[in-house]
Amino acid sequence: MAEMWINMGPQHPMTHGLWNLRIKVDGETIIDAEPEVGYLHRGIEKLCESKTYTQIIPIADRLCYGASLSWSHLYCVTVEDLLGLEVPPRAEYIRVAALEMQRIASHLMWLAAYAADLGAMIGFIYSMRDREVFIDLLQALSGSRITYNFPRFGGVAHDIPPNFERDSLRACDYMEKRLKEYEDLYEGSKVFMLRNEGVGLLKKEDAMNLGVTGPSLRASGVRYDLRKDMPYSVYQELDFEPATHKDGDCYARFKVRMDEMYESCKIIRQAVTKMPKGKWRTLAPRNAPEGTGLGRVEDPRGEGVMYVVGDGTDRPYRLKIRSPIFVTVSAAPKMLIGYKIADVVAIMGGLDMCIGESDR
Amino acid sequence: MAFRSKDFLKWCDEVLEGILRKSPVGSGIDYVTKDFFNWATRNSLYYLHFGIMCCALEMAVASAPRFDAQRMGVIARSTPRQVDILIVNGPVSKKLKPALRRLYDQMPEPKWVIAMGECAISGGPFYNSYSVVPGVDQFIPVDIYIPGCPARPEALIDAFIKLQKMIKDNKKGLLTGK
Amino acid sequence: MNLFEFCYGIIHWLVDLVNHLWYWLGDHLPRVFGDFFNWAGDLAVSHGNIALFAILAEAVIMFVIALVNVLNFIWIDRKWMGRMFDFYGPYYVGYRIGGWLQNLADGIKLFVKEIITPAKVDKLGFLIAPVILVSSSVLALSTIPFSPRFGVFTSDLDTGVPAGLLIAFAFFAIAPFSILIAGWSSNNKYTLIGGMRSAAQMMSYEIPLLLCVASVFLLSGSFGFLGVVNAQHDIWFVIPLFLGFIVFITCLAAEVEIQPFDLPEAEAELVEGWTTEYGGFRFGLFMMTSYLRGYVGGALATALFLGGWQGPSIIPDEFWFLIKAYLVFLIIEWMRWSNMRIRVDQILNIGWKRLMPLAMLNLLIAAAFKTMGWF
Amino acid sequence: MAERGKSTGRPEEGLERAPSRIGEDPEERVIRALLDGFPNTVTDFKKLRKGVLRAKIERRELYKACKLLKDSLGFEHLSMISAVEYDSGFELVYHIVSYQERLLLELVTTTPKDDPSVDSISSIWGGANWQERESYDLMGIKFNNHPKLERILLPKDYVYHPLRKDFKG
Repeated sequence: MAEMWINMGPQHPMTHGLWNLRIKVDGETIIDAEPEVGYLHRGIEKLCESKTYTQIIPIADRLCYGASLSWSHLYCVTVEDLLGLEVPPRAEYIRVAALEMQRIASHLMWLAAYAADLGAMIGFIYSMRDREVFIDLLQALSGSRITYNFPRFGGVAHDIPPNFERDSLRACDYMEKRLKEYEDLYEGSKVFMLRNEGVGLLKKEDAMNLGVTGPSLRASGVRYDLRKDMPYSVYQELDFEPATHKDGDCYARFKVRMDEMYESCKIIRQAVTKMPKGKWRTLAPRNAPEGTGLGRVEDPRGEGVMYVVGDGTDRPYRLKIRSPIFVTVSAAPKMLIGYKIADVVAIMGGLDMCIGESDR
Repeated sequence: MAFRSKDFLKWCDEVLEGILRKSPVGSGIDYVTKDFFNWATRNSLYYLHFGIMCCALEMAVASAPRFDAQRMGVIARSTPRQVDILIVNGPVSKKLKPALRRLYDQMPEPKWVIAMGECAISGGPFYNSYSVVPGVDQFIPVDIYIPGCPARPEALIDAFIKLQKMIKDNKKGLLTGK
Repeated sequence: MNLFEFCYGIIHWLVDLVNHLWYWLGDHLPRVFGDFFNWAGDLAVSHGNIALFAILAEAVIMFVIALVNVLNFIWIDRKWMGRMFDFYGPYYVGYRIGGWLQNLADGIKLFVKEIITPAKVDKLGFLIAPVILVSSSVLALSTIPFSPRFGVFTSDLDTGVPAGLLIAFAFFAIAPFSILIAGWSSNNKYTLIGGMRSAAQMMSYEIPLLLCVASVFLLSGSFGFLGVVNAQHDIWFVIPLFLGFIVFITCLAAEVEIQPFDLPEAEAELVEGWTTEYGGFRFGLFMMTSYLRGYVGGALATALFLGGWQGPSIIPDEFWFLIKAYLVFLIIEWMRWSNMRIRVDQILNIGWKRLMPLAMLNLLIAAAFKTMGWF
Repeated sequence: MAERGKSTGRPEEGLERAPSRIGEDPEERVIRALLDGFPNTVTDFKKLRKGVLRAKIERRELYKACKLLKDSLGFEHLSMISAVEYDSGFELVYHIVSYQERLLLELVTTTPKDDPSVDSISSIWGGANWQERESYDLMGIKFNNHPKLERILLPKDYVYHPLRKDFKG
């Protein structure tokens, strides 16, 4: 076969969202690649300039459908930085518990898509089934399944529902049991290891230089987790260890995410048991002062940053969103070139694409 | 006289079409087969594996064990040539619009469109954005609207049932179209 | 009485009925016409003609049974999948019989869909590929007997199709060509890659498959179904040739393109593989044929290794054969739903570097058994 | 743009890793190195909170400063490039992170309205490539020496830069 360009997307089962990967192949080997995003561009940054600060929380939810709580939380952190607002400790603990639940749900979503990409329908089914456990918990907490609209400036919207602590602990126990089963299912499978080990290598220097963050960075051997290294909520009071792996291939990215789910279970357990009594919300002023605010959190997909410029009114002058996936995708050609077409699904699936946040 | 196989096929088409579509034979066949074909069509709805935004997640959940849309014969296929339903589950940006229209055109008749969620119905929270088409029905005919932001999986299954009812109500013969 | 005699009797009776009409006409018409009708009647009643029609009738019966089998197969497959995936499987369509009608509904729906021939395809190839695939698979199926008395036979002697297994494998091996034609003529990059993969994969798995079959031929000393199955009267070949059975099942999975080896229609990377541009009933034919080939594969494995229709005579032989074929199919499906997909270079590695030596070893074992005179 | 050729030239020779003095805070080391390297162009040094610094720099020295940050001060990661439009001109905010020292530096540079262009730093940090394209796409800021400065989020034939304040709907 001669060399040819193949468009994978925007409608393609590999993409999990709206983007286009143009690859140039020689037979089955990839010799050039070029991701193309923007099919889901909604102009959120412009939209936010015409909305009040409070109205933006639901929109921030819709940035990423896989981990929406993490984005509305990031927005609230950013505006709290602008307002100079203190958050009561109970609210912080509720947030941390909810965030880690969201992280597990998001990683399970990733696992489902990853398994389906590699051809194991059973992995898709199991992950989707267990994801419902955490979705139920978050639904009890906030009232909706995907877009929660839960954090507020200076706290959270509601207190926790009754029996939340018991249910969370149960869910963690269940999840840890299931995670062991997943490890048997995937790592016990020779085919899975054949498809993942040594595929999509990303060296440490390249990962840092190309701006890859989150689990993909930690899988390349850089131990950098904002929860640990620049703690933003009550993470410094909790005991956990960010998962790292030194290989930098698809298996390392898989392993890091699996380990992160264990760590998240640990964090949820500590957060719900240590949760102090008290207020869960403080009142925030309507108008923000002039100045800038910056929020950085560890999203399930990487480092999410928001930068807000206030001008003294009740609407932001400018809101800039840094999406981890947007930058990570630009590093994709580095990982893709030299591998086979079938490796595209393993490599791009291992990055955990979420186009909602990437296109904004 | 050159009468090639192509001409023969064309002639066959014309004569058979004439006989079947206009004479009582066609309506007779339709009368017998209408119910059967309609039953088959409404009980085997394949939808396109095509995710846009939040509702795509709920679409995936609807085919997972808890909600299990497969028991009704609803299956996802990846290519538009083999599907009956296009589920538009998110805002359609101006960059996407030609691609989506093309996907719709590639689907074989009979086909239906489900607008899932506020974004597909009217643009939702992004209705006044510079890059979002306010509602997918601006360029594609929509049969079922599911409100919700995002619509829950139960709502999607309800939409499938409503679509089945709709297909049953608009019973049409294969040949005469009546 | 076997199926041939049954069909022969029915055809004979029908021909007799018609002939009575002919002769009656010949008696009552003027002389020239009467001679003609008498001549026609004499011609029709000859043994060869009736046998020919009897074989055709047999083929039709086998085909209908195969279609019903395919419906059963898809239903069992989906229920089995549902059991593993926490699903019900098909449930509502015909819920009194466990959702059995779902596949019928799927088929009929595909039949009434619009048939699209995309503008830029190669018309001849695009149209002829499904025909080749379906007809070769059905021909492969038609050689397989369910029991010594139920199958396509050419005479009332219990020999079956001479060298039936060879013919079955010959027809079974035609499929890659039609897939390649379908992939190339669709004028789509995904289908092209799918077709290429399919050709490479099927060619390379054909050889270990046939080597395993050769070992069975060696032990049984026959090329026909009846000879092979009768040779397993004392011991099923799966016991001496266990290695060959494993290799055979693996190659079969690759031949019928199911999951660890379903690269040609790899859903995640090549949208739907070589069927991407096919819609409507043509796609339905492909779908049906893939299950049909699964059934043929199960039946071949049954006949070659699992003793065919032999079993305790509580239930008829034909059902023993079907049960075994279904079981083999379910095992392959189990592999399908719990495994991941292998990459294309790895699949060729496995085929040439692992399965090929194992198949040769298996052939050696069979030869050793034969020279020691145990079979 | 007289300074353009100068500022985007070869990597600065002779820049060594700024030696840390005993007992010196990494934050102070960064401040000292930047102020020493660019005494006239770096202004408004502020420490916002622990681990977060903010500095202003003139745009002609941006490339050199980034080179210094990457090569000698160990800022491995470019987190975000944000463009903000004010009445006086555009402001570009670079958030640069040091994994080693757990530092975040907000490097602010401004461009006038009539000539919104700065030097591209995508040859220093590969991650800047798409972010600069995004800033070009949405805000219309030109990045000199960028390998492929095209629209990325919006269609290729789009004519506006939607995040500018004079763009309405």
